Amino acid sequence: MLHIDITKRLDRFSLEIVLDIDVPGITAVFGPSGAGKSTFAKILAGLCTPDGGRISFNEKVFFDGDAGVNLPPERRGVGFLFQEHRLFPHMNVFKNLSFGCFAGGRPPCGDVAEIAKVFGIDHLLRRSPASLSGGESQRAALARAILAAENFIIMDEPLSSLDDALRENLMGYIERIPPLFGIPIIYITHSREEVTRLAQRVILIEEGRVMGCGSPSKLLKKWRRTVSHQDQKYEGMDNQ
Amino acid sequence: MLHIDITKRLDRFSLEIVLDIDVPGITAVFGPSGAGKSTFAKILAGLCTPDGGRISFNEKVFFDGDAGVNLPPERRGVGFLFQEHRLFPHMNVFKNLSFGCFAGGRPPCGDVAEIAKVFGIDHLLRRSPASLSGGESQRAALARAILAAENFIIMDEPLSSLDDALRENLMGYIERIPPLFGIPIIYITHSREEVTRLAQRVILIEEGRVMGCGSPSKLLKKWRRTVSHQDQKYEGMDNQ
Amino acid sequence: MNSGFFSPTLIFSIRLTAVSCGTALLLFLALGLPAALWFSRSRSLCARAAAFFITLPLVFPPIALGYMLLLLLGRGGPLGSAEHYLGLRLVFSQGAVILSAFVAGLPLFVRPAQAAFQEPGIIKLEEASRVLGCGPVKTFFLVTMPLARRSIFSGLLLAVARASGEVGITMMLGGNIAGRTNTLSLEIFNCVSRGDFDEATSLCLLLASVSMAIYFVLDRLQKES
Amino acid sequence: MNSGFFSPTLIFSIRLTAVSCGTALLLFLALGLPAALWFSRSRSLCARAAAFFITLPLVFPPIALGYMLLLLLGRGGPLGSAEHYLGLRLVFSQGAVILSAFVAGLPLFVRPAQAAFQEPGIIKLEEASRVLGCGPVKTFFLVTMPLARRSIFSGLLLAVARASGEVGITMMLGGNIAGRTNTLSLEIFNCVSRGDFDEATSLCLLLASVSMAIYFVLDRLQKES
Amino acid sequence: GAGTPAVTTGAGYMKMVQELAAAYKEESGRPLQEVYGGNIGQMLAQIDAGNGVNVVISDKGTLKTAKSKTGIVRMQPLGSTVLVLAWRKGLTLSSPNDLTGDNVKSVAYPDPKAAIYGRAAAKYLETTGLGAKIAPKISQVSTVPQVFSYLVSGEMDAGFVNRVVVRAGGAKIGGSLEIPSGYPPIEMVAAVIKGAENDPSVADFLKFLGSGRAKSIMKRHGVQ
Ligand SMILES: Nc1ncnc2c1ncn2[C@@H]1O[C@H](COP(=O)(O)OP(=O)(O)OP(=O)(O)O)[C@@H](O)[C@H]1O
Ligand SMILES: Nc1ncnc2c1ncn2[C@@H]1O[C@H](COP(=O)(O)OP(=O)(O)OP(=O)(O)O)[C@@H](O)[C@H]1O
Ligand code: MOO
Ligand SMILES: [Mg+2]
Ligand SMILES: [Mg+2]
Repeated sequence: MLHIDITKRLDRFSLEIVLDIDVPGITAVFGPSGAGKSTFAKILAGLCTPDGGRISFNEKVFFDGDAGVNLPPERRGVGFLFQEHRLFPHMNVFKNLSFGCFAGGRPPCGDVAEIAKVFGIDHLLRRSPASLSGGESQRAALARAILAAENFIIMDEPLSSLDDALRENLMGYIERIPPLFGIPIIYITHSREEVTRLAQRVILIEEGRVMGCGSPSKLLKKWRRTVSHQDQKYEGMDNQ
Repeated sequence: MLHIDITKRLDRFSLEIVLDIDVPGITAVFGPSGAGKSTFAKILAGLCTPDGGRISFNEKVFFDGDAGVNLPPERRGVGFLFQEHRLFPHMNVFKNLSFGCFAGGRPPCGDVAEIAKVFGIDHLLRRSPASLSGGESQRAALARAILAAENFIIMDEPLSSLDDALRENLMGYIERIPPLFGIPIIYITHSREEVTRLAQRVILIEEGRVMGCGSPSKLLKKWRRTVSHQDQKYEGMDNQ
Repeated sequence: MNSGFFSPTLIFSIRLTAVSCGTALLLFLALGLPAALWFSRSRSLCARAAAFFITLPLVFPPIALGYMLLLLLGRGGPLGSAEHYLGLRLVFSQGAVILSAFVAGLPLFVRPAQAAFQEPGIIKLEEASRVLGCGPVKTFFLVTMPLARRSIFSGLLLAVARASGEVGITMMLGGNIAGRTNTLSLEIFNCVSRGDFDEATSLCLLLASVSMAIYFVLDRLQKES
Repeated sequence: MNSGFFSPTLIFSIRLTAVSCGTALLLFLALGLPAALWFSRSRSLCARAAAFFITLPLVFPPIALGYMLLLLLGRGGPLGSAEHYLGLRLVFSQGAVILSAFVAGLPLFVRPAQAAFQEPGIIKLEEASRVLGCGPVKTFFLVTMPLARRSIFSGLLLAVARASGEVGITMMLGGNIAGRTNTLSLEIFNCVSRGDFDEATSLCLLLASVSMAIYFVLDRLQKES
Repeated sequence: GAGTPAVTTGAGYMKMVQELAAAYKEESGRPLQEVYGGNIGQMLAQIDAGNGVNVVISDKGTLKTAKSKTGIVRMQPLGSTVLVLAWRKGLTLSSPNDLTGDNVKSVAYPDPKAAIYGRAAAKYLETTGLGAKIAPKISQVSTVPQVFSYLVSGEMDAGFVNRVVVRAGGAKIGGSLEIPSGYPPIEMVAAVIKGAENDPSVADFLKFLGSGRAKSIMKRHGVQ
C-alpha cells in the first residue's frame, strides 16, 4: 500500500500529489513532458524533499513533514532508473551492476551475470561506461536498478533510447520482474504503447496534479483528451 | 552529395563505412543499439577522427587521411543534436539557442523566439537547463541544433525522450525543415515508425557496416531480418 | 657538516623531511577531506568562518604565523599550559615540524577538494549511490572521492610541495634544532644565512630531485587513474 | 614607523601589496590559464616538464629560490644582461616584487585550473560548442572558463593569498627597500626580525582584515556564480 | 637542576658554534643541544616560549636592545669581531674611502635594528662622515646574507657584511677588507638565561668556552 500526500513548489511549477493505492505489479505514471513525473519519482525515492505532507509504503513511513521524519534514500529500499543513466564512470559495468550489493548492502535479487546476459550486455561487463552506446548504457542502468531493489523499483522512461527490437524484448522482461521477484514497479513513461502493454494500473499526471488513477483501459478516454490538449498547446507548428 | 569512405577501430568494435549518396531531405541512419550510429555521426561532425579515408560534402572536403585534411568541427557547418542534449548549464535556454549565432558566427536559419514557440519552450527561455525536464531539454537541444546548421543537421535520436503527442508534433516540424530552410537532415534512429514517417532514404547500419541504402519501403524486408536477428541475440530472456 | 656530502646531520634532515611530509599527507587526507566536504555542502556561517581560518596561513608571512602559533602553543600560551598538564611538549619537537607542514599545506589541499565536491555531476552520481542503498559515508569513499580524484591529487601535490618547502613556521615552532627539528629546507635556509651558497644550491638540487620523483608519481596517479 | 599607526611608509607598503597582488592576479589569468589548458590537453614531455617547473617554486625554501632568481636575473646573470640592453632594471624594482608574487602564486593557480580542464563533462560541452561553429579560442572563453569557474576562483584565491604572504623571494629580488619594495608582509617580517612583536601582531591583524575582505568577495563569486 | 646545556646563536655564527659544540662533546663526552634560529630577535621569542636554550652566543649590544621577557643573568665575554667591507667581482677597493669613487655606484648594509652588522655599519658610516658623502648610493636591506648575495650576483658594488659569509663564499666576490674601528666594538658574549645560573652542566660548557681550544676555534671564525 503506497500512501502519498505531498506538495512541492519549484519556481513557477507546483506539484500536489494525493494517492492511496495498492501497487502490486506494474503501475504506470503517465503524462506529458514537464508534467512533474520525474520530480514525483525523486520525491518518492528521497532525492528531493517535499515542502510538506506524508509518504508511506506498507507500514514504513518514508516521509512525514509534521513528525519530522525523512528517511534517507539509502533506507527506502527502492531501485531507481534515472532518465540519464548515471552509471559510475570510474567503475566498469560489472561493478556498476553489483554496486547495490557490495556497497549498498542490498540483498541481490538476481545474479549479475544472469541479468547481464538477459539484457545483452554480458560481453560489456569489463568495459567502462564511457565506452558504451546510448542503448547499452540504458540497459546497464536498468539492470543495476533491478539488482538493488527491495520495496519497489522506480523507472524513469527506461526504454526511451532503445531500438524497437530491444524495447520489445525488455518489455517482456520488465513484465516478468514483479511476479518473479515480488517487487512492484513504478513505471514512468509517456508512451501509450508501454502503458497498455505493461501496466496493471496507471496514474495520470498533468501539470503537477493527479488527473486520474485506474486501469489503463478505463483511463484511455481521459488520455485521449490529454493528447488533443497537447495538440492545441503546440498548434503553432501547424501554421508554419 | 555526401561521399564517405572511412574506417575506425574502437577497442573490439570496428566501423567501416562506404557511402556515396545525395542527401536532400531526410536521410535516416537506422540500426540496432551498438551498431555504430553515434560513432558514425561523431566522425561526420568532426568530433572523432577516423583512422583513415575520406569524407566530403558537395565540393567541400571534411576529411582526407592521405592529404592530411581534417576540418575542425566548427568549420564543417553542421548542426548536431547529441543523444544527451549537452545544453550549456551556465547559460539560460535563450543563450543556448542563440549560441550558434552569437558565438559560432553561424547565420541564424530562423528566429529564436519563433522556433522556441514551435517547440513549446518559449516560456522556458529565461530558465537554466538544469531546471528543465527530460523532454524540455531534448526540445531545447533540438532547436539549438536547427538554428546553427549550415550544410546539414545530424540528429542522434532526437525524439527518444518525448511523449507521444509531442513526438508526433515534432516529427511534423522536422519533416518541414529541409524544404523550409533547404538543409538536409541525417536522422539517426532505431524507431521504425520514425523512418517510415520521415525519411526519403535510409542507411541501414549493423555492426559497423552499411548493410543497405535506399528507400525505406525497399529496405523494409531487410529490416525485418534485423529484428529477428535481434530476437535471437536476446533470446536468453524468453527462457526465464 | 661533519664529513662528506651525506653527513649524518644531512641524512637526519632528509629523513625528518620525508617523515613530516608523509605525516602531513596523511593528515591532509584524514582531516582535510572531511573539512572540504563540510565546506562544500554547508553554507552556514560556521563553515565559512572555518574555511577562512584554514586559508589564513597562506596570507601571513610564515615567520609571523610561526610567531603567533608559538604564542598560542608555547609555554605561556593558552594551549601551551594545557599541553603541559598532559605531559606533552609540542613546541620544539618533531610534532611541531609536522604541525608546521600541516598548517602550511592544508589550504592548498582543502580548496581544490572543496571545489571538486561542489560539481553538479558528482552530486548526481552521489544521489545514484544513495538510492542504491549506500549510506553517505560509504558513498563518499566509493563515489565522491574517486570522482574528485583529479582535484584531490592536484591539491595533495601542491600541499605536500608547500609542506616540504616550508621554512618560516617550522623555524619558529620547531626551533631549527640540529638533529631534532632541522628539515632539509631549514638546512638550505641555514646555508643561505651563513653565505654558503654552494652548499645551498646542492641541497636545493637534492630537494628538487626528491620532489621530481614524488611529483611524477602523483602526476601519473592523477592522469592515469 | 614615523608617527601614528598609519605612517606614510605603512600606507606605501599597503599600496604596494595591493598593486603587486592585483598585477599578479591579472598575470595568473593572462599566463596561467593558457598554461593550465596546455598542461591539461597535452601529454607531451615538454608540457609535463613545464608543469613541473611551474610547481618547483613551491618546493624550495623561498629564500633559496630568491637567491637562484637573483643569479638568473641579476646584473651578471644570463637574463640580467639582456635586461640591461633593454634599459630595464628588474631587480630592486617594483617589477621584482610583482615577479615574486607571480612566481610564488602561479602553481597554486595553474594546478586546480588544469585539473578542472580535464573533467570529461567539460570536454563534452566543448565538443558541443565546436559543432555549433565556435572555434577553440572562443569556446575556451565562452564554455570552458565559465564551467571551470569554481576551480579557477578557488585557485585564484589561493594564489593571491600566497602572493600577499610572500616574503623570501620578495626580499631577495626586491631588496626590502623602504619606500620602494617593502610590502606589508616584508614590514611584518622586519618587525619580527627586530623583535618588535607587538607591531608585527597589529600589522598581521591589518593584513588579515584586508584578506578577509578579498576572501569573502572571491568566496561569494565562487559560490554564487 | 642539572640538565643539558642548550646553545643558540644568530645564523651568522652557526658554523662557529657548530665547531665549538663538536669540540666540547668530544672533549667532555657530555651532551650539548644546538638550536639555530633565524636572527637573534626570533631566537629570543623562542626562548620566551620555552625552547630550553640556556646559553646564547651573540653580541652584547644586540642582547641589550632586543625586546624580550627573557632575563639574562650573566654574560661571559668571548672576544670581539669586526665589520667587513666587501665588493663585487670586477672592482678593487683599497680603503673604505674608495666608496666615494665613481666606480662604486651602490652600497648596501643590513638593517641596523635587526642585525649586529647593520648597527655597526650604520654607526661606522655616521661617525666617519662617509655616510653623508655617499648617501645617494646607499641602500639598507634586511640581512647580512642578503647583502652578500647582491655582491655575488653583481647587483650591488659594495656592502657591509661579516667575516663569516666572506669566509664561506669569498671566491664569489671581488674582495673584502676588515674595518677594525669607527663603530662600537662588537663584543661577542655567551649569555646565560635566567634559571640556568646554577646549572653545573652549563657552567661546564662556559668553562670550555674560556679554554684555549675554544679560543682558537673562535679566532678562526674572526672572534678574538
Ligand atoms: N529546479 C527547478 N526549478 C524550476 N522548475 C523546475 C525545476 N525542476 C523542474 N522544474 C519544472 O518542473 C516541471 C516538471 O519537471 P519534471 O522533470 O518532473 O517533468 P517530467 O514529467 O519528468 O517531464 P519529461 O517527460 O519531459 O521528463 C517542468 O516544467 C520543469 O521545468
Ligand atoms: N571508446 C570506446 N571504446 C570501445 N568501444 C567503444 C567506444 N565507444 C563506442 N564503443 C562501442 O562501439 C559500438 C558503437 O557505439 P555507438 O555509440 O556508435 O552505437 P549506437 O549505434 O549509437 O547505439 P545506440 O543506439 O545504443 O546509441 C558499441 O558497441 C560501443 O560499445
Ligand atoms: O645573525 Mo644576526 O644575530 O641577525 O647578525
Ligand atoms: Mg522526466
Ligand atoms: Mg547512439
